[in-house]
Amino acid sequence: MQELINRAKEMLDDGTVARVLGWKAGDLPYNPEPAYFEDAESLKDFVYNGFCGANLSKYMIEASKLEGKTLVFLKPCDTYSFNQLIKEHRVDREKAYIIGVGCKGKLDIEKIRAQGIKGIESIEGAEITDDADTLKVQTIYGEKSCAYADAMLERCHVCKGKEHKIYDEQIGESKETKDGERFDEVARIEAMAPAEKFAFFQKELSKCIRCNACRNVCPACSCRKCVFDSNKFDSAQKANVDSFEEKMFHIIRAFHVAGRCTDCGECSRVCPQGIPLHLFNRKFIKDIDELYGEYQAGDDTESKAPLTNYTFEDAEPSIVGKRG
Amino acid sequence: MYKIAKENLSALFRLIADSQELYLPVKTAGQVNFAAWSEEAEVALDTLKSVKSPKDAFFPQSEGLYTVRREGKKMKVEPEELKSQDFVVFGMKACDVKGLEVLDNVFLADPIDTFYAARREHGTIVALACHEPEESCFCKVFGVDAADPAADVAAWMIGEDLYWKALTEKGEALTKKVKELLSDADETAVEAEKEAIRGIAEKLPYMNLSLDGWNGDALSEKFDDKLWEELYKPCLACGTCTFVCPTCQCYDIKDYNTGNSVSRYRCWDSCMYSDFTMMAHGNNRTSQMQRFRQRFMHKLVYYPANNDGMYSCVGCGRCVEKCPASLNIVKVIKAFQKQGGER
Amino acid sequence: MSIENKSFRPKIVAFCCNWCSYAGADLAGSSRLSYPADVKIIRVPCSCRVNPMFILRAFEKGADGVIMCGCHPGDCHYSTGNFYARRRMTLLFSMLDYIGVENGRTRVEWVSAAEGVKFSDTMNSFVEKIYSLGENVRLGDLRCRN
Amino acid sequence: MQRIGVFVCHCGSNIAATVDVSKVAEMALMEPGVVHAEDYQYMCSEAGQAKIADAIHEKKLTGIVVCSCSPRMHEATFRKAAERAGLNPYMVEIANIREHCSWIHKDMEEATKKAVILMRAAVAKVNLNTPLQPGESRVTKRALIIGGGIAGIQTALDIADAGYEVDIVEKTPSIGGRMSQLDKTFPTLDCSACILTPKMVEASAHEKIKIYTYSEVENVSGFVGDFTVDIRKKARSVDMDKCTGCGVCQEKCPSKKAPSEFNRGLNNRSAIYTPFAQAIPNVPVIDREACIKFKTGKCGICSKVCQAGAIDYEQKDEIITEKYGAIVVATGFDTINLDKYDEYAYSQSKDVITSLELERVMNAAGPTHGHLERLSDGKAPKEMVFIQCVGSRCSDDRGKPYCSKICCMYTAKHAMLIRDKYPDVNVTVFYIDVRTPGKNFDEFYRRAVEQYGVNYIKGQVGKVIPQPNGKLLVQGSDLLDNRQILKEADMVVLATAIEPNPDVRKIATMLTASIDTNNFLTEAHAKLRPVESPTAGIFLSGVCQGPKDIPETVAQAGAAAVKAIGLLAKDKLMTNPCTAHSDELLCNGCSTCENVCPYGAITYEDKEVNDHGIREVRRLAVVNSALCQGCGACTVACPSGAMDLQGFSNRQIIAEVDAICR
Repeated sequence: MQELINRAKEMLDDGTVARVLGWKAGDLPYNPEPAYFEDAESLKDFVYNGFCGANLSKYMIEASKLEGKTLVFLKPCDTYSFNQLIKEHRVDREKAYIIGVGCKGKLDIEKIRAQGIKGIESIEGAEITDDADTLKVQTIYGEKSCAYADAMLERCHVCKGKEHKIYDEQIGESKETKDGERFDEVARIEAMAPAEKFAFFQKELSKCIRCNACRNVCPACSCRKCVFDSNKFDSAQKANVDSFEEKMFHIIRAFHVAGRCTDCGECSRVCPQGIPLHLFNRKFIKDIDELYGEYQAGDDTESKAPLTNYTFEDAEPSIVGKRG
Repeated sequence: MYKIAKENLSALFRLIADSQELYLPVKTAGQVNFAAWSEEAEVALDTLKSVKSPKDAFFPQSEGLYTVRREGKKMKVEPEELKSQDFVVFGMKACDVKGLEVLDNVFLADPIDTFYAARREHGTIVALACHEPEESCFCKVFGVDAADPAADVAAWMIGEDLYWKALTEKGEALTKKVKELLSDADETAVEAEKEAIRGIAEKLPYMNLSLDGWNGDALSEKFDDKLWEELYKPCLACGTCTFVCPTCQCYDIKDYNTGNSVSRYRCWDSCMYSDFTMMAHGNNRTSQMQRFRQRFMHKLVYYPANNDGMYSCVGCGRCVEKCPASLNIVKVIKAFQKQGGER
Repeated sequence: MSIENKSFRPKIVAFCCNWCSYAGADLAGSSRLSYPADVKIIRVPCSCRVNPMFILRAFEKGADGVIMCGCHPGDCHYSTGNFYARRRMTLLFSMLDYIGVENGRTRVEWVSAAEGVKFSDTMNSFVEKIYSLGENVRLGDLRCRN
Repeated sequence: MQRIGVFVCHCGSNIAATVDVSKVAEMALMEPGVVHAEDYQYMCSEAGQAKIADAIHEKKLTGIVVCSCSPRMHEATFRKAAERAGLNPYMVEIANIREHCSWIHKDMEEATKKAVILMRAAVAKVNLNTPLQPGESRVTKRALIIGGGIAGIQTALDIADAGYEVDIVEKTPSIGGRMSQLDKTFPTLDCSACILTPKMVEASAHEKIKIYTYSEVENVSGFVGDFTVDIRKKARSVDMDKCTGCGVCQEKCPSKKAPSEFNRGLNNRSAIYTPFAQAIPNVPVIDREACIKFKTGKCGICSKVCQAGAIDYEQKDEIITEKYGAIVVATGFDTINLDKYDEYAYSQSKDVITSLELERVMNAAGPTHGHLERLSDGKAPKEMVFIQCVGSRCSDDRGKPYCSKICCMYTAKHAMLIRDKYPDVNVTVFYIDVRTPGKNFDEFYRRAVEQYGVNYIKGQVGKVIPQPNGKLLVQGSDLLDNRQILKEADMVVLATAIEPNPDVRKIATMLTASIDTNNFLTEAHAKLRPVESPTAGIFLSGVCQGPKDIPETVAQAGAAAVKAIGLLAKDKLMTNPCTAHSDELLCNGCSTCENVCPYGAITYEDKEVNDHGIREVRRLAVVNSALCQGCGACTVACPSGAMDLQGFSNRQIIAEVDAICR
């Protein structure tokens, strides 16, 4: 972490960048927040640890409008989002100096809480430099421990890889955290009977409170004004009014980001109700891979997106009923 | 003071639900929220904080107001009926109950919100003391005692029993209805539990937060502070904080066209949203900084200014736990404090 | 078919592109090839104009089935419109299937201006399918039922 | 709020027999916005139209719904009627209660119910209609032809004869194209140069035609009627105005080792050269790659011998920017590369040649001065084998999936000419099928077989093996006799597949004209608009659109010319107002819409917007309504809903959906 701070100081000092976009230590052991640092002094609050899950790519939309370059720290998975934003002309590559930071898997405080750990005072083992497999948690109810892997965000268990897809320089090593296949859960649902599928999603989506956190955090949902906020479709954009609107919202949201979603997992990370929203996006990704050839959004800044592309021989929609 | 063995709680719930609706913390797909009790419901009384506050038992996230139906070229207006059946909300926490006090000041003041008033009138609250408060809690800052909730009935979960104490007439009435399941108890265990809870609260990092400088008179000083420009930056402009909050009371009124009729309904709004208080001329607050500032100024300055110094935050800590960008009211208060210290 | 289903009359929305399928429907009409009155056609310039939101909206408002018809792939009046529509609908239908909506409620059929017979056959078989599936309860908005 | 009039047509008994029309009119009055409803025997009749006009005046109608036959039938009629009565024609919507209702339903109650719903949907839509105005754009009365082969020349002549200015841009130093390389033409066997040269001369002499040879299109912007094109005139190193075309420079040029493009590399040319004797313009160019002066700085002989002083070593490329109303692509073809067909020994033996090379061999101006001889040793061949479909109709990725169309006929021509001139030479043709549709084509082929004794064998050649004795062993099969054939030949001629000129991809991108997987330009409609590109103002002439022979090319060239003339004859273009429009405040500038637009109608501009007080420069999609055809692909691709289609807006379609589902 010190290396990141030193490098950031250097670049602020020599004027290469006007500001640094990173994470600022929180007031609890697990709540650092995305933050801008404009001078060396402020960097004393800079932090980079296991709880810095927030994908900073989307903040670069606003940072691109500011004077001068912004130094931004991106984890390997964040770089896909950044590439996608370049492709959609939403960020300015020239305005960014990207330091690809290593990642050993990001932590989910909810998963720690789910193990009955509460009254947290401090957490050891979340530092990026730590090689510990276990988190040591001091609580007012005594010391608890928790396996690092058990506290990781879902997305880290199906990590896309350690490679930064775009960067100006790299600092820090990444760790292999993948221990699952990202389409397994989708396949499991696909295999259910219709009534069972319906019950599953009904149960999950009935929790939705339309807070729009999933949408607002999503780097692909970069619309200046969301269709659900515009009066053209007169949707109940903030009311969980009935059994269908939520579904419509989440289906359309997934559809709008289909072929653009990099599967960064932010939607599921931020959902206050713990809805596994990535299951919608991954369904589209899985379909696209199977029907139109493997495609990873954000792999590059040039390739044609699946939904703005076609071949004469594309599958007919009737394939949906036939695939079984 | 009464008590009931935990193993008999389902019998208690069944008995209450026999005569009226019963809302209590229920776990659905891994998350605990207040919901109507049913035999199948997975009741989760041990959960400290439901994701959403239980305020929507009294002020639902969306509720119909009236329906306009077309009959030929004529219109017929059908107002939504006010709540007329009694119901019980079981398991609210001290902070949530205090939250209703905040809402009361708004909705029960003139002009009275009849929908809210009817629910308040017909609702009986059984509040549960917080057995193990957590690091995100700061109710004490707002004068809330997690150990001793002020509701119609106060309850404590101690060991294998739930202790029950009616505090109001409504509470007495409910007690009467379920008397057959309750047995007499003395207060010793409860007093010990209260002490334990207060002891824990002392150790929690946020409990002794200072609100110095935050009051109804701090308007221009706080409003014009440059600090907001920095604080709002990570804000995603989602409505999570608002929608989990027990005291946020803003709502929007919208129409839904069913084809044969138009239903007018209201739904919670969030000052974090860009269309909040949108008017014909546009919007008062055009930047996220202004919207972000609004939320905290409302809770800590505007509301106290209009309500004899009472804040419209109860320190439940839901926003602390749920904000996707890890922002919250505590960080805001601390940031101003820190700045004040450095000045 | 249950007794209830006998009184069930489905609402079916058909999106037809102006150049092929709408003309195909016209030909079915001028050839007096009947299909159930439950089908109501909305004219769009091209199948690529059909936004998935329109389809979900139809279901929300009480439709029991939605069918989209366009020119045969390769014959699009705008040369490529139906290729995009095909991908969009495939993904949308797959998603609906994934969340447990019976996939028979949605269909895409390519019908040329010369295929009046195909148009009427398609509508007959689609309506039959919707009758067998019964009322759409999984997607509708309850408020629209009164 | 609109004031809508609903007019229900009986269509005699066509509608009224199954639909209770008065009930439909009665129900219409219940709909929001409807202030007038009536039914009438024939709405499309003059009396019916008068009723509409009267109601517009009397009831101050702002919108009209006609419940009648298909809009494909009478939408235009009713729109005109409304317009005459002073209403914007796009305020009219049709509810199709005949083809989609009365004609297909028998039960009156059911049909009436449906007619009411269709009427409601149309009313719901009209409630959201807005008056639309067709746009206007000016037309530059000049056409650009890209490619100076027979297709380009013919199109240019036809357009110029109609009185419009035409510029031809040709990449090589002379116009003439592939046809100038041909010796004789089927099925009449007249000399190619004899029929082409007069056309070349006519084009160069035409006062309306300007020819840019040794030039390429560099950039295209604008749209139908108003294209702006940058043309790169490559440095010729010879002053076109001074050169007299005497040819001395070419004779004296000491560098004579550059392969002659015109003769397909079968012989060499000088560094300063005109491609062929009849070249137009008859002004040489210096091939700077081959020129000693350019390579070493020494020499300069051409400059010394040029009495006109036309040699200019300092000449630079020049960019000419010109405006055009129409662009015709006539970029032609080339033969495919044979690297993947090594079994025919093309690269191993000089005596295995392509048919186009044989054209040069047979031509008096060619490398052998028209004598049929082996290129390896100059000996006269006795056995010649022709192999058909080399790279055509190919199922793998070595060749092309399509039929090159011209090979059967030119091979018959070659066989016939050889047998005629050299009766002692045996000619064998291996073929898959002989395809001779065309006027006098099959007669021609049969003459080759029956009159000239050409030996046609149905079967493919597996291998051509060069022998130590200089001969070529051809291994083939005879499918009709079901036997293997081993034949020694002196020369083998490959009917090599043709493909669009490789440069066409670049040009298509500049023009935003779509192109298929084989690099042929796509026509706007395969059957009904075969000489137009889907991109308005772009026309297709010759093989760039698909394989064709000379008469077809000339016919298509004429057709393309007529289409271009039809455009140039207009002073202004009226554009369809049902086009896409982007809401500036909602647009993200993400380029998704651009990627699905088949017409290249969407571009991006950095524009300053005032978004509720926030002023900033944003990248925004801009739809060129002159190019947009109104398909709506962009509207669905747009995630924010910024892109909408006039006449078929999101809200209008949703209103129809709602009306049907309620």
